[in-house]
Amino acid sequence: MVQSQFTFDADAVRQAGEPALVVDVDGFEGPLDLLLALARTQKVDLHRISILQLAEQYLLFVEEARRIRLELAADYLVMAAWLAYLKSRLLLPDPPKEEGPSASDLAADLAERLRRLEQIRAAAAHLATRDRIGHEVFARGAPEPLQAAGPVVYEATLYDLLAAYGAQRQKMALSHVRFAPRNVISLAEARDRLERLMGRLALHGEWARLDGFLLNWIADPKMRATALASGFSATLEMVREGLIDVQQEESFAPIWIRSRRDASEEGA
Amino acid sequence: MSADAARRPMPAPGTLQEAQSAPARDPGLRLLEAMLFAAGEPLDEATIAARLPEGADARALLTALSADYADRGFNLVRVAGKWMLRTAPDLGFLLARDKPEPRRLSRAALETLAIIAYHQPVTRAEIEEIRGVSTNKGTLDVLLAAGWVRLRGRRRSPGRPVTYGTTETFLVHYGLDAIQDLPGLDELRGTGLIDSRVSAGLTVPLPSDDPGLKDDEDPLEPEFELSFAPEPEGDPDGED
Amino acid sequence: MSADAARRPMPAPGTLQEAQSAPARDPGLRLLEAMLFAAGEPLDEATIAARLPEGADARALLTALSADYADRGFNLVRVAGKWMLRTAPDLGFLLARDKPEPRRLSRAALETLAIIAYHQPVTRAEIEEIRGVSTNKGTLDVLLAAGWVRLRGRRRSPGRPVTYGTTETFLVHYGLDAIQDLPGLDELRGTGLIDSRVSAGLTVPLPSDDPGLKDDEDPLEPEFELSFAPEPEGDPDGED
Repeated sequence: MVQSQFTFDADAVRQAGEPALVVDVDGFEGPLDLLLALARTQKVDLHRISILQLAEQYLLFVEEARRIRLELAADYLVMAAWLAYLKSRLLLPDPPKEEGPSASDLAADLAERLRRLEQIRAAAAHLATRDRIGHEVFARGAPEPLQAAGPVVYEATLYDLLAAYGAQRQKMALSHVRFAPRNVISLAEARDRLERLMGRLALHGEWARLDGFLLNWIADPKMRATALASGFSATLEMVREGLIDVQQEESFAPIWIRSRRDASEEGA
Repeated sequence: MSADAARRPMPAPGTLQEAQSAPARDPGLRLLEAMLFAAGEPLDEATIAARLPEGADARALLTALSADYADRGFNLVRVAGKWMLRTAPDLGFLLARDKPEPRRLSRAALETLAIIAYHQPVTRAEIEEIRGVSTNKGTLDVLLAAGWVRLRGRRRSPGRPVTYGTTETFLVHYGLDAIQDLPGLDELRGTGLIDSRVSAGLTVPLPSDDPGLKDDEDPLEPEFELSFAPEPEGDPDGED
Repeated sequence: MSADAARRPMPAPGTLQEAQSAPARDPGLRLLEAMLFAAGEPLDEATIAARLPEGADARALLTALSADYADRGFNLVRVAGKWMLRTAPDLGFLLARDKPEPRRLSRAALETLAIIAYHQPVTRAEIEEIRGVSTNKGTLDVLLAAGWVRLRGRRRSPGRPVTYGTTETFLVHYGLDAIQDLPGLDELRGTGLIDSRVSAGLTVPLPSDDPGLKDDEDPLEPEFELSFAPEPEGDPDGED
């Protein structure tokens, strides 16, 4: 409902037998609010209020508003229609076997709604009288956030501590560190080993896989690359010297080696 | 009893010094007043106790501090079940002189707030029924943005309307220790129109802001809770 | 003069109540303290005087209030010619200065703590020698404030530098039964914390936190022990 449709500020609506009721239309918040204001003119509590009288007052107000061509919002007119119906019901005896609530029930419901609104008005008025932060009472102007809990608690585990110590001591020790020699299989070492293995192989005169050899005497997996490289170089050297045959079926296929010396030579 | 005595109601035996100098202030009291002063916001007893030395009696210290500050320019008060320091109400008009005039709540917003406070959980339709007028969206937005009102859940009824309730901020702002500290609706007889007799058919709600959902309430969808507290649209005090 | 008298230096005639209740606090003092409490910034004397009732002696009230709050958890202090209520400096640990909890120890602090643990009693110069970098004062302050490190004494050497050692709190926090439970070099190697390749010239001392002073240690001056646990200055975790 748009309150600003009301384009005039005040009007006087004279009630039968009542002093002039000065109505500030802008001040009303809908038909129930208007009804409550009208009810106040009866100066009785809402249990004893005459709903019939109230309905008549309301209808008179709406009539007056129309007379001066006040554009009334739709819900005021809906309420007027409902009150006109209620008024007729209240004036006539209830028809027998009427469906729905009786006229007095309807009147009691309306009185009840007015009473609830009145209560909330009082509750709102009470809220308005309370001391409010920033109005009547003030909180600290420059609050400082508190620590989450008590004095600072630092998170650090023993592991953090030891890791920091180890890393730090190590860092400083590096200034006079001797690197352990890298473990590589030298060419000479590889050939030496290869020749010793070939001796056994020669007895059979058969092909054997080079990497098979190497794996047999290299336990540490980290050493395999250097063993393979040095071992292959040693193989090539031995081929050049006519000591062994080497064959590979295709790229990256296993390398096979065979001694060229036969058993008789060996025995000689 | 002197104010001085009131300030230190529980001198630990042996800590009292001779009267030639001011006795040292109880360390627990100092710590307590410092944390309440610094925080500026209400602190609950658990939070306070966690920052006090082991074995300190938070409740006793709070009681002592409350008495200590009773006659000062700011007092220790209980709001929303927590404790906070705030200026004395009688000085409000003197202090407010220097502060910018706070916005006044519109009548519609104040009534809506009162309805939510007393009848929570309450839907918008129920608010409108009580007020007898449709509620401008801006009205609820003002209350949501101020942090006084929150979306509680959804009523298990056709259309699953959102239910509204009040917040802790509401209690703090209005200086209420609990929502039940609001006077009963029947006690409020602003204009004398409300009958003092308790009406048989009418049950006046005892306000409750119990965060637990009621039987006829469902939880909000999570994404709805995230989009909580919308910005007020247009003139926040604009009205119906 | 008692603190009570200081708090009410100028009882206005006629405002004193009977002694059965606490004497009323001076209205000027009440307003002043409320004003300072609610102020968002330090207030200068002219501003304060303008907000006090006509004829009130702002300077006298400020002096009285300053004495009044001297032993409290927050004090009235003059900063840059203006007045403000501020949390007592020794209670600063209550306040969140920078980062939210819980904090991680900086790497520098961890290293320093470890060196103190293993090499105690150790001077700052010795820590720096081991770490190879100069130590930010804040680093040691953090460890002191955490209660893990204490000032042990003074080394009997030129400049008489302070020696540092660990505390019982340190042992408790790190779950150590005794400082000797810290792993030695072999164990550090075994767990990979020290690479066995680089540990050739490395020695790790057998730690000892024996509270008795060593032969080359002198006791601290008593007043130095009282000023223990300084506030962290600036960024306590800022480092090297």
